[in-house]
Amino acid sequence: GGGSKEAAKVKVGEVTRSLFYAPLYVALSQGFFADEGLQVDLQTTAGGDKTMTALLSGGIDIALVGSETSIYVYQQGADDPVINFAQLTQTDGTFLVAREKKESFDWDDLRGSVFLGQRKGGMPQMAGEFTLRKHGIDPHEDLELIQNVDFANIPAAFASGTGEYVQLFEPQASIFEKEGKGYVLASFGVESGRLPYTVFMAKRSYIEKNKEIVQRFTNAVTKAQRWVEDHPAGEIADAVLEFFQGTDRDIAVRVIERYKAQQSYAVGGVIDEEEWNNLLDIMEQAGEITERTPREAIVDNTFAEQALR
Amino acid sequence: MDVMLRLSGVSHAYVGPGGAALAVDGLNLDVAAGEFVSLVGPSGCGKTTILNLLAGLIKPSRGTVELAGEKVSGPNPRIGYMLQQDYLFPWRNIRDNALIGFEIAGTRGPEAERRVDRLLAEFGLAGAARRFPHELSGGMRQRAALVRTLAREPDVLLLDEPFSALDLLIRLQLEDLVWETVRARGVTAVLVTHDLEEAAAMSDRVVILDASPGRIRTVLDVPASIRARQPSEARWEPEFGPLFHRLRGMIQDSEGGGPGHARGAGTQLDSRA
Amino acid sequence: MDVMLRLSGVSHAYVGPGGAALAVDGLNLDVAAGEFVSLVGPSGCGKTTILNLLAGLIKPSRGTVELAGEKVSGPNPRIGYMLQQDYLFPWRNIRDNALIGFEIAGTRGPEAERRVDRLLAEFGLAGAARRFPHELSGGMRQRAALVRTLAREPDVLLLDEPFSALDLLIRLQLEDLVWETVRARGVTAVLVTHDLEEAAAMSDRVVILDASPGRIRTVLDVPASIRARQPSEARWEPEFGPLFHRLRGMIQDSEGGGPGHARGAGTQLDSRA
Amino acid sequence: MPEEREHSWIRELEHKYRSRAARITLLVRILQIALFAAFIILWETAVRSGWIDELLFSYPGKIARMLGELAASGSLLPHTMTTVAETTAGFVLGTLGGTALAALLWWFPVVSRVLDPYLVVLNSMPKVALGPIFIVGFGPGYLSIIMTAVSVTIIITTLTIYGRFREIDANYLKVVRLFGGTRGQVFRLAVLPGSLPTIVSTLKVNVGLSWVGVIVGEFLTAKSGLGYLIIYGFQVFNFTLVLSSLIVIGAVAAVMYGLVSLIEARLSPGYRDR
Amino acid sequence: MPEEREHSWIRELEHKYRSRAARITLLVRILQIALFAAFIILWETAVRSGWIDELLFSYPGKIARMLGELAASGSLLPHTMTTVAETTAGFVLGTLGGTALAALLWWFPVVSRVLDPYLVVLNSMPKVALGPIFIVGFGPGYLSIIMTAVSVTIIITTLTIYGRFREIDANYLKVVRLFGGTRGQVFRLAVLPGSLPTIVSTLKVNVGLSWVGVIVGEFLTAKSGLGYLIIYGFQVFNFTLVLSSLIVIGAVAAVMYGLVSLIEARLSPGYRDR
Ligand SMILES: Nc1ncnc2c1ncn2[C@@H]1O[C@H](COP(=O)(O)OP(=O)(O)OP(=O)(O)O)[C@@H](O)[C@H]1O
Ligand SMILES: Nc1ncnc2c1ncn2[C@@H]1O[C@H](COP(=O)(O)OP(=O)(O)OP(=O)(O)O)[C@@H](O)[C@H]1O
Ligand SMILES: [Mg+2]
Ligand SMILES: [Mg+2]
Repeated sequence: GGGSKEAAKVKVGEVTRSLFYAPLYVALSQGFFADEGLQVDLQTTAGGDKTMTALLSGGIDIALVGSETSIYVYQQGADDPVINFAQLTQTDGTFLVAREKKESFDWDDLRGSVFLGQRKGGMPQMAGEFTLRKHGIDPHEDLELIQNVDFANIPAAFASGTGEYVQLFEPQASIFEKEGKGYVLASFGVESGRLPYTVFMAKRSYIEKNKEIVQRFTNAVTKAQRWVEDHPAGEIADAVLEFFQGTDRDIAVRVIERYKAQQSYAVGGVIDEEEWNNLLDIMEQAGEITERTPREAIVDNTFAEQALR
Repeated sequence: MDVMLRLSGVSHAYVGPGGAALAVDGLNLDVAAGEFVSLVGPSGCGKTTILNLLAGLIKPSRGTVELAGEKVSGPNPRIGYMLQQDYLFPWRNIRDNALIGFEIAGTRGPEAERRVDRLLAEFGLAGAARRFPHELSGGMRQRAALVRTLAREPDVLLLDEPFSALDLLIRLQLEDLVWETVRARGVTAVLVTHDLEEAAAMSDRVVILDASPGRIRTVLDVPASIRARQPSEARWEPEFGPLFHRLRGMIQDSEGGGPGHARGAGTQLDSRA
Repeated sequence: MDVMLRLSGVSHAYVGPGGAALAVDGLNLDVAAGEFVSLVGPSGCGKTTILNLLAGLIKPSRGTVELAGEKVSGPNPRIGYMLQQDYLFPWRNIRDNALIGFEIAGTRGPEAERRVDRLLAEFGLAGAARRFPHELSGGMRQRAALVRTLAREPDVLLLDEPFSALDLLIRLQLEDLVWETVRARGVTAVLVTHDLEEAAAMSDRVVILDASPGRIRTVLDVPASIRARQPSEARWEPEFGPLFHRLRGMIQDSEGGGPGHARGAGTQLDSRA
Repeated sequence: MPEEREHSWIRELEHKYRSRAARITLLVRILQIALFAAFIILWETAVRSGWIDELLFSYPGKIARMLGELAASGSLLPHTMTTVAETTAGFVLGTLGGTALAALLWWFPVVSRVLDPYLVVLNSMPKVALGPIFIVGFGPGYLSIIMTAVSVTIIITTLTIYGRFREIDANYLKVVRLFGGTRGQVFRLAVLPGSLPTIVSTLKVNVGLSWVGVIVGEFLTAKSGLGYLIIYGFQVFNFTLVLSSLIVIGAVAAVMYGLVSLIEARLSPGYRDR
Repeated sequence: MPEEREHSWIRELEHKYRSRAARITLLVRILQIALFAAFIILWETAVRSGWIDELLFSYPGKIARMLGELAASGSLLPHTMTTVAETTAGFVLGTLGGTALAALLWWFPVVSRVLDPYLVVLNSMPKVALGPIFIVGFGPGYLSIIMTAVSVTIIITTLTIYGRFREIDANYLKVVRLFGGTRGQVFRLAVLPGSLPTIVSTLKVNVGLSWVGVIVGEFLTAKSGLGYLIIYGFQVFNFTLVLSSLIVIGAVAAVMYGLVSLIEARLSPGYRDR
């Protein structure tokens, strides 16, 4: 930590505003970026495509977005590839929610049911299908899988009676539970295992020119990850609630609790080989990639490793 | 003498957000069955208002309007009204335009169509029956509008400056046509016009209205020799010249104008042009 | 006699996707400086086209148009042209409308404004200078349009049916006004009209055109006694009646119409109404 | 003799006019093609020389290849047909619904005064944000998509056509009333046919708006269609797919616009020459 | 004597007319309020009796509370101001740009013929799908949002105003030409002022479209604004926030529409009474 005095400006784009990214908001609210001499300008660019576009076109310096996007970019042959340098979340963030309360749950219960899944091509959908297959269920044969609803509108579709089961992010899952409109049965995050889910990335050219800044940025993120690791959900919620106007504190605590419990928040930004391969497996199974991008090509762990020291 | 149209003590004021405007004031007028009456007077003196009252399109603020002894309370197919312009529907061909009266009454059928076709032929429009209004000359369109009005065989014909947009020659031809039709069918007619020559040549009586609000100034009876002739021929009658000059004299007097007053016109509003 | 306007062998055909339409055919006409000429003829015979040619708005397909010995090749402020309607800009008040000629020439200034104000007063429009066209009567608007045309002091005044939309009385007043203005300034004037009485009362010469394509049929000189008097007074001259009847006789002959031909009009197209 | 001379110069004039018109039309076509070509070439060059990012802008050759592949695999047609069907449904329903609403407003002037502020507010509501309402009301499927398109077009259609209804020359209404026509007959015989050209020209605007509405609707919920392809393209960051879909949309929208123009030209000739 | 009697009945007529007009206006206001109240009550009841899902539809009381809180916390005003500023910028630029483009087309008829098909295609492009292009071109920020709004309004503005330019009575142009006016003067003195009412009335349409454009733009990229609140509300599954924002949008859009109507009424009186 410490660092130089002049505050360097960093423009960061996040793919969405979510409690799933709690450490980022902790870093902001606890002044960790400021401590590192960084002035972070955070911008929501809704959707991986817009965030990546903003990054590629130089509108932002650092993007917080799913790793799969960087793979798509790499596979299309970028001259200046996007490099993953610090992971923020290390599991999928969705949950299996049922309309009816169940005493006991077995994945085989899903057979023959109507399942409202996430939209095709995105990481949640891939992780969902991966999990189903893992449990011996063919997502396109053994159940009726609805994949045509936009991310933001899935809760509305479920609440209005579509599907017996649904794959939901937080805080939707907790809110449904609280209202008695749905019951969380399982976590796709737990089921699909560790993978680089949401990662800070930048263009290689930016990293080469701004090693110092990237390092300080990673330091701050790592510090925030440790802070999250060390503090109870309630305190974390209090620290980030200023970024979540109009959100019920109870819900926030519950959500953070849940993500903490299943270790969705990574501690340290290093993306290891196993996580990387898991991601590639999932994408390969989903049919979205045909060749496996080597980790060295677009992952640079040096900053994260340095930060942990 | 059968009275076909009777206006008794008729006044009418238009009311709007800006207040009331008195358009017709205490008018008494009888038109006998089969008579041809012309209304002349300066612009805005209430001529169109009088026709609208006769047609039942508006209700008089005071007084009563009677048609053959019965009070007029709304539009009535017994009265045919020809507006200042033809107002043929541009999306209907001439024949369908002429048939609209029957369509509205729900009596369009072979008989109505035969009657309209006969009328169209009579008015020299047989060849134009399937053509659209925009393909016709102004004179043909006025004739088509006349056919539309006459098709339902009205007892009364109201004409609001029917020829004012037309060429001199076409005008003379149409005057004759209307005059003959009216005479032949024994229709009662009320003609509004700005053209004194036309008023003198076509009608049995010319009613001269004062400047607004509309009151009758004078009524002039047309000599029998002129009345007996077609309008275009009437103009060549020896009595026509003096009649015309008398009429113009009356108008110029009644309107406070006359030679030499040209510069005073600035205060006289003309709502039309 | 100085020739102000000269049309020599002028023909004009309008060309469009539908083919060419011959509007004026081999026209020869001289108008002397200070002369007042009227053009009459059936609708569509090319009267407006002739004015447009004189004004330089369109180029003749053949022949030449000369203004005071010089070939006309485009609009020229020496020629004032008053269109059939007033076409005052509705978003400008009367004074600004009248000043537009100076604005276009870039010479609007205190002097121009003084001149326009004087003219407006002369035409009885002093009180209306700040009002907008829609607040004025038709007669006032025509006068305002006249002021706009006269403000740039043209040597030639072209008038296209300037009074046809007006009331009889206002019409008589404006005729006098224009006549006086033209005489007083020694302006050369060409008037297009459908009203034979107007043509006879206002001008030194009446040019009668054939049905289209426009060719001169006859030219009628107006007797000095009528020429010497204001239009509204001219109509009371003893010679006026016969002149008017002669004129109408010529028109009715030339157009193949006349009494009794009414039913034949179906074949005659009227492009105006 | 003079007749013949006269005819010869008029023919010459006509000939000159026609050849000039033909020359201009040719020039216009050439410029249109040149513009298109210049755009394509500039695009291709800009990408090849690295002025703009290939990832974000793709390039014409790649897009053409992508379209070829999609067409060959037989998946382009169904996607296109889905969207075209939805758009057509949306714009027919939007236009009919808007006309019906306008008729209601015309019939009951008080209703029109009462609803006026509500229509204004509805018109400026971003329909995209109403997604959940559509999904709840019409389920996650075609109906929601079509209704999104309808929602985009119906209010503006209502306002335009109602405006036209009120502008019909009162004298046409008088003609019907003089023959004893009822208010319904006035509407059917004078107001509605008199507004047909306006209705057809709102069709033209609605073609464009319906496309926007359907694509937005497909963003909300779709299994197929060009909007679905776009969203999918975004998901997998394949902008070539996105741009290919946009090009198909442009082409099909132009065709639909052409069809509406044809309908317009087919209108009873009396309408056009007013 | 008759004068006085006459005056008395005319006054009575006027009085009757005025009181009738006042009664109708009152009725309209009452109906408007009743409609609003009925809607609110129906909504509240529907949620309370469980006909519709509170999670998705929230209810008026909750929304009012949310708005109160937002206002009290001082965050409502900045969000609203951001969006209003963007919308205003977007619709002023869209209208000016559209007018300028229309002027270009009027000035060069050949250009207008050349561009015609391109404008049609551009008009039916779903601007939502062009998001990335805006981000690339204008960066992720206000400029992108404003440009999205401009893109939604500019083409339709161009088409409408160009249409109006061509409809100006040729005789007004003649007046200017007769005084030796150049093409520029014809445009400045006759065509442009003659189209002002149309330009102002496209302003009215553009207010609505700009709102849609800005909200879509804020969906793409934003730090604040009502569109940002909506997308954020979706994100955190807080539909009360979404609906509150929509209500603010409706209210502000209605105010802006009212302002434009005022401008329209302020136009030189000569324009209106044509
Ligand atoms: N619908 C209306 N509302 C208010 N005032 C009207 C209406 N119609 C006519 N008026 C007024 O009533 C008076 C008489 O109008 P009317 O149209 O009957 O005159 P007119 O003699 O037919 O005139 P013109 O010769 O110009 O046709 C005028 O002052 C006019 O302004
Ligand atoms: N711009 C034009 N394009 C094509 N043809 C035209 C054009 N202007 C006039 N014409 C045709 O040229 C002929 C003469 O027209 P012009 O307007 O000069 O007649 P006019 O005598 O002024 O008629 P009116 O008395 O109706 O004003 C008509 O047949 C008309 O249809
Ligand atoms: Mg009248
Ligand atoms: Mg003419």
